[in-house]
Amino acid sequence: MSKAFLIDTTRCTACRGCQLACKEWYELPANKTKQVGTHQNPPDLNANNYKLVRFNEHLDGETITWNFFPDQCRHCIEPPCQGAADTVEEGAVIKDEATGAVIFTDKMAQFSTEDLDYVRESCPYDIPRWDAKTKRPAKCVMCIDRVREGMLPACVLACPTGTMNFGERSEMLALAKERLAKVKKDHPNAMLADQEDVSVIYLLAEAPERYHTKAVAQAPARNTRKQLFASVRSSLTSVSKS
Amino acid sequence: MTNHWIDIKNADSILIIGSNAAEHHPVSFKWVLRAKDAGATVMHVDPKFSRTSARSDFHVPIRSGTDIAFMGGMINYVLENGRYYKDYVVDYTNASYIVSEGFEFNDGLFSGYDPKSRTYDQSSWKFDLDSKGVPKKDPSLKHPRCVFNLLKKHFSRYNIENVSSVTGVSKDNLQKVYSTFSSTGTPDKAGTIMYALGWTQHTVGVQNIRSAAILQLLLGNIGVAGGGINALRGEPNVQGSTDHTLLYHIIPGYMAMPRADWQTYDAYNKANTPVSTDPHSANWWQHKPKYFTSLLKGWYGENATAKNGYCYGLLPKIEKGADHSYMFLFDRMYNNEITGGFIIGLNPMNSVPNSNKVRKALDNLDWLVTQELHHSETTDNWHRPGVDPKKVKTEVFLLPSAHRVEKEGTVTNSGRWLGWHDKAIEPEADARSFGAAFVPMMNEVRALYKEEGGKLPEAITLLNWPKTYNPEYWTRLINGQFTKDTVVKGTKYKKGQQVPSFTALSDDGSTMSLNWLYTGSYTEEGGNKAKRRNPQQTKMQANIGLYPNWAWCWPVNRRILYNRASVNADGMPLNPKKAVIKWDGKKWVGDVPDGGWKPLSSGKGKHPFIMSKHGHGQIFGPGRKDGPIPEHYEPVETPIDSHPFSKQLSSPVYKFVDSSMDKLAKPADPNFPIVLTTYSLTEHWCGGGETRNVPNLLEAEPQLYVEMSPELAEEKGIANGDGVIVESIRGKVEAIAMVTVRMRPLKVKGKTVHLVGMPFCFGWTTPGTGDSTNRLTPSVGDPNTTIPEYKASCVNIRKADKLTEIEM
Amino acid sequence: MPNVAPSSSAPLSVAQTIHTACERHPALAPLIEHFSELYSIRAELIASLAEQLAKDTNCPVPVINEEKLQHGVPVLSDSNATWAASCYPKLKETVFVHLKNISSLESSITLFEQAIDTQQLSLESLFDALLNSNESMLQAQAKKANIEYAVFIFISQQMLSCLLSAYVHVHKETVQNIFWREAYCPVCGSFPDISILQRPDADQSEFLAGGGGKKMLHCSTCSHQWHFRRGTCPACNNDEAGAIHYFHVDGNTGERVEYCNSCNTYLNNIDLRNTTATPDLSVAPLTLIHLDMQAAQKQLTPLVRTLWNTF
Amino acid sequence: MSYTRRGFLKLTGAGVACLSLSQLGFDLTEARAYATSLKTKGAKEVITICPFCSVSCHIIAHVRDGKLISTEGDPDFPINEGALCAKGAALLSMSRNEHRIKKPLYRAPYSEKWEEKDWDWVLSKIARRVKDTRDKELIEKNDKGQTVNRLDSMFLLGTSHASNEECALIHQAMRGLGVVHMDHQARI
Repeated sequence: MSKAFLIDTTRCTACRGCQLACKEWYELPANKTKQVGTHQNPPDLNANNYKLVRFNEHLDGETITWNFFPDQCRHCIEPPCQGAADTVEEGAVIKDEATGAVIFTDKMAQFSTEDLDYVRESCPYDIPRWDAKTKRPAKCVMCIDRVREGMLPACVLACPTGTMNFGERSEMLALAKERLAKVKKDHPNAMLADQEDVSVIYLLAEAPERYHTKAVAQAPARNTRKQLFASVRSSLTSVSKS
Repeated sequence: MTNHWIDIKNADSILIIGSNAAEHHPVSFKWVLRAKDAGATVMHVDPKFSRTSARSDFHVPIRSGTDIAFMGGMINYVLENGRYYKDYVVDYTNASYIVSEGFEFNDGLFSGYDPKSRTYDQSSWKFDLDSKGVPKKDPSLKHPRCVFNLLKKHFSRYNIENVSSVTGVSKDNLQKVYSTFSSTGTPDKAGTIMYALGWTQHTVGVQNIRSAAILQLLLGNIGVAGGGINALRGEPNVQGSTDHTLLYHIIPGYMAMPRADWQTYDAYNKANTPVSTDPHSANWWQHKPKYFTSLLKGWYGENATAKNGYCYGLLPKIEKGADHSYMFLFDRMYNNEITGGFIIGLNPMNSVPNSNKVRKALDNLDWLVTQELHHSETTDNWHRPGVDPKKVKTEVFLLPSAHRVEKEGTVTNSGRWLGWHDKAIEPEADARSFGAAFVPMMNEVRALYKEEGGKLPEAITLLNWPKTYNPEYWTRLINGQFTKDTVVKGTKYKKGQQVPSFTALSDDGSTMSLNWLYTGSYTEEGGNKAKRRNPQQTKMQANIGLYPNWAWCWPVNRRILYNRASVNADGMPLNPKKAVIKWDGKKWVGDVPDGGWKPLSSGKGKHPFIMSKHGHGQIFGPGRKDGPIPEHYEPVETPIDSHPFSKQLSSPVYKFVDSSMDKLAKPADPNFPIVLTTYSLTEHWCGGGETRNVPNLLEAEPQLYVEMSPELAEEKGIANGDGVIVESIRGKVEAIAMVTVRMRPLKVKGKTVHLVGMPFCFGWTTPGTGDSTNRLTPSVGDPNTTIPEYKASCVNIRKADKLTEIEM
Repeated sequence: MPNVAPSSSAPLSVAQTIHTACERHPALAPLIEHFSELYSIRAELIASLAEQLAKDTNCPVPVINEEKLQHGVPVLSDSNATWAASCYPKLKETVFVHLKNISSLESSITLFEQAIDTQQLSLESLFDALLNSNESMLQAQAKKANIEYAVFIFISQQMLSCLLSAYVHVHKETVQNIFWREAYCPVCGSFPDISILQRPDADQSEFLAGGGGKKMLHCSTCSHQWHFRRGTCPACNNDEAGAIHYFHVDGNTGERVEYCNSCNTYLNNIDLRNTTATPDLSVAPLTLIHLDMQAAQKQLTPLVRTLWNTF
Repeated sequence: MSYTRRGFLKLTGAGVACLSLSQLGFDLTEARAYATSLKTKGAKEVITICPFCSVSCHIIAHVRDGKLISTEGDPDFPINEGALCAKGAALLSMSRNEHRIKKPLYRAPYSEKWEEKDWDWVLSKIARRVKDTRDKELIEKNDKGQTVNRLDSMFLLGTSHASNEECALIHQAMRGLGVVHMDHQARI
């Protein structure tokens, strides 16, 4: 049975413990960042940050809201990136059966930058980033090395607030439901983002776009996620064949 | 803190003002949220919306530097609407004292002001005394000159209208905070006030805190669980370093620094020991000679005898009114009056106001000893940007310092809990603890004096001083030891044994102690109590989370100060649901009471405020340099040129230094219309010296920024992420614009006032990150403490053509 | 916040616990798989005894005497198990039948059964002797029944353990908040056979969750869990700086041997913060036998002797 | 030792005869070979206190071969109950980062560089500066003729990073020398 994350953003204080723990576990070097007018640093996901706490603020009348969103690969149930990569080479992206982790394999090393752009564009959450050093795209791997040993992902272990949770998918869905019910008392519009389609489920107190433009998959209206993925896949396929 | 960290959970109402607890004392916030979970209302009053605001019930933006107006408005609200706790006010505070005829307050000035010296003659700020010398009281609170009525009159000017127009806080927000917090003026409710450097770093810092004291006394919130005035304090052991006093004006245990006009030991004691004739006043400081004598015995050991006044004569004496704080030190250094000295674990070239001046001042030293973990703007000042090292004469020693985990000893947290930390690892390379540097250094000096003689050598050679540094040796000495065989309440103690309690300290030379407040922390019976790790407590103690068996706290393991104010005259808790102490008919149970006397109704009791001479909470507090009652004054640099409370714009007695580099912007200066406030940020520690050297923390917060509202940005044509120049009359600083709705423009006296905020943790030794924000701030300080006004000054801001300090 | 398990992970069953361990340490499988059935049945027995005791009006609620506890005297000290009479048949039957699966025990069990059947030995007096450490009585009984003392104790302990585990399960709420500073069980007085480090309490609000890590000792006899402070040796109370040393298999910090640098006594520990699943703690010690072997090589002494750490 | 105390069951002590698996006829060879093949790593736990804000959270430091390898909040400390903030959690990288100053450094007047020195050298040199300054500049009497024994021209700016013990001894040393310009972060 596969694993899942529940990321309860209502508890996140943007301490960035998860962001740093991920870097420490994978020994990813610190980026030389610059201040660009936000506390969100580094400003975007990159090869040295599989995980990034995004900051978003809003003013509604006199009320200020400050939302925090620990962004990472969603480990989709049916990963579009796999479909996109398959058009270049079968098995470049695999889905680990035991955990549900979506993994980029060594076969990706042969991809051209163009190929990689296809893969990145296929991701409805815009996650993969090019790593110039390994010449492969980089992203969260669900700490599969740890999880196989029965250990929690590093980001979950480090979280001091109960935002990051990890376990069997059924347990996480149950926990998500329980938490959602609680949060709804104060935030009637609270929701679980794309819970059917992903292994990384976000609990959001309000509209997803108030957290991050890609907090939920960028779906055309009325399409199911599956249809969306299928369309992305076919369009990519046609592009790559042309 | 009058209370302690865990006690915050007992509050029904929490006012966080002048602090960003969630970001800077994150673990304190868990106790705030525990109170919130139990139904408490959490309010955050602060110029900036932060993560503290995000987790509070509501955030109230305020103009920096107007806290007394805000608090004065609340005091007025409480008095006008009868929200105070009357029995408490009458029984436990000095509200009923009659103030002498000579005391006056006119248009912003108290009686006794001398404009020439900019000081007050405080002799008229006093009470009428009866024939025995006890203050006259009117428990009916009707006497027109009783403290209560003077207070009422004083704060009647602080109506919602005036307060709103000065602070920029909307009337709705004022009503909301006032009515919520004042609902704790009943016996069954408690409210706490949490503040930090956002309150102290003003020219009216002490009076900010006085305003909280007055409010809390009116509401009966002092001495009770979930109440108090809680200074979160900034630094790791700042409570301990204050208790043990790396400060000029006091000596350990909060006793006055010897002064030139107190030439002898007897003269010191006479001038510093208060006398009360009220049999119900404990007047605890009457014991001061015992503590002072024990301290002198600690310093000079067997060489200190009754005959030589316990070596009092050897000590340095300061002049009455002299200020030797760092603001004046750097001014004297700038004027070439200082030869050399030590700067350890501090980065004043980044953290002291008017950095351009202090950096220049440091060049005037002949020698400088520093001890640090990393290079800092201070250790490396001699080759700072724009300076030719070949022209800097200072001889600099930089000693490698051991980190906290590399040494053992005790530290004291803000709740006065003493904690022992073990040495986890050996110091890195050749690093040493401060103790392991200073003990041998002094031994070298002592050896030189013994060998060569010199000026007043005995002040040094007679010191009681060990050969090597052993932390626990000092922990024992801080507690104190008997210097001869002694019997205390039937128990025999040998010479050299630990003193059991400060009540056993003596002024006859038979005891020594480096700090009377800590006596009882390391005893023959209990060992080193800082090491205690026992969570055991009685049901009553557990109910409010006192943890009396975990570590130890000063004084005498009392967890909540002034706790005798939490019970009635019979010793019964005013709020039985959250009882702190209780008289069970034979003894006190719960916390350690403020003195073990029976309850007041027995006739043998004492008034609860045992540290003040007359035993009552000081609503009228004559000891301050700037008045017995707080009054709103504008920051020294202010965007307005008048306010509705009086004609006295700024504090008439604030401290300042004067030089060609110490310019101040005039009130409402059109060149500097924007209020600047400075603050810490989560990922970096204070001046940033430590954390800038941790790559992952630097990645998360890489460069100096200035937070501003979108409205101001638009006005100035600045886009988010632009490089900007922030400029005060003293200097310029480069920063990156962070345009955020978390900063709001405020309506002050009908016009828009903008606020900007900047951290101060970046410096040139970490290249490309920016340099000291304090090049902008002025050297003006509180008249009581000389703490500088970091939190409010005036600047202007413009888009930069190019940046040189910050890598774009 | 004692005994709070995050809602996200229900404890594994005995079989799951052993299965997981075998997957991770295939070399241990032949040995520990033997015990899967035995411990599963034991768990069932405890559950059924508990169900029975919960209904039994003769089963007394534990008496919480603060003064007694403050002096370090456990709840069941100086008591007997007369209340358990109704459990004896099921207890006997199940324990005996299944211990017989270990062929080397078969003859001793038969003797034990006989001793009871012939009323040479009463379970009541046996439990009384066990609960009050009456060694001379136990030795006499073993001799009388002609069973090797160590075997006699082993069989007796198995029965007492099932009985008390059921008892503690029934009265969990009464005993879970006892204030206790000792390393032996506040309920029955036995030493622990394993300790765990708790996960953070995820149900607290965000700033309260903390990092978890509270150490709970698991009783080798009655399975009760109680809090014990970190940094102190449970055997000799040594709490000097660095008193607790530990080692773990490279790459798995979640399972470790904690030992005292002064008395060399050790206790195995599972850090639940590292795992997604909570093992069954009665059988968990057996899945750490490789650590016990390492400890024995390092000349360390276990806090309590069990089948798994006696070599 | 709690062994002498009344109350615990002697039968669960370490000294009690206990059956072993081999006695019961189990073959431990394979398990033993496996156990021996495993590489283990050791460490010790030391309780210390976070060096940042004044909450003074307790921390359990994990130390291997004299090096800090990880830290966690002390779950037993009633105030932080195991929680740590981001700075506290970064203690590890802070204490072992490459920017630490490793040896006493000396910068001579007008020099452009630091020089490495040993402790004895710097301490005796500092002692000399202290004594010379004091002998030259100690003010024994003020203009009113009062004895003041004051060394106005020397100062100490201290630190709340120091322990109580260090503060006490530094204060004593400075007053002995006659220093009155003494201050630290409490005034910041």
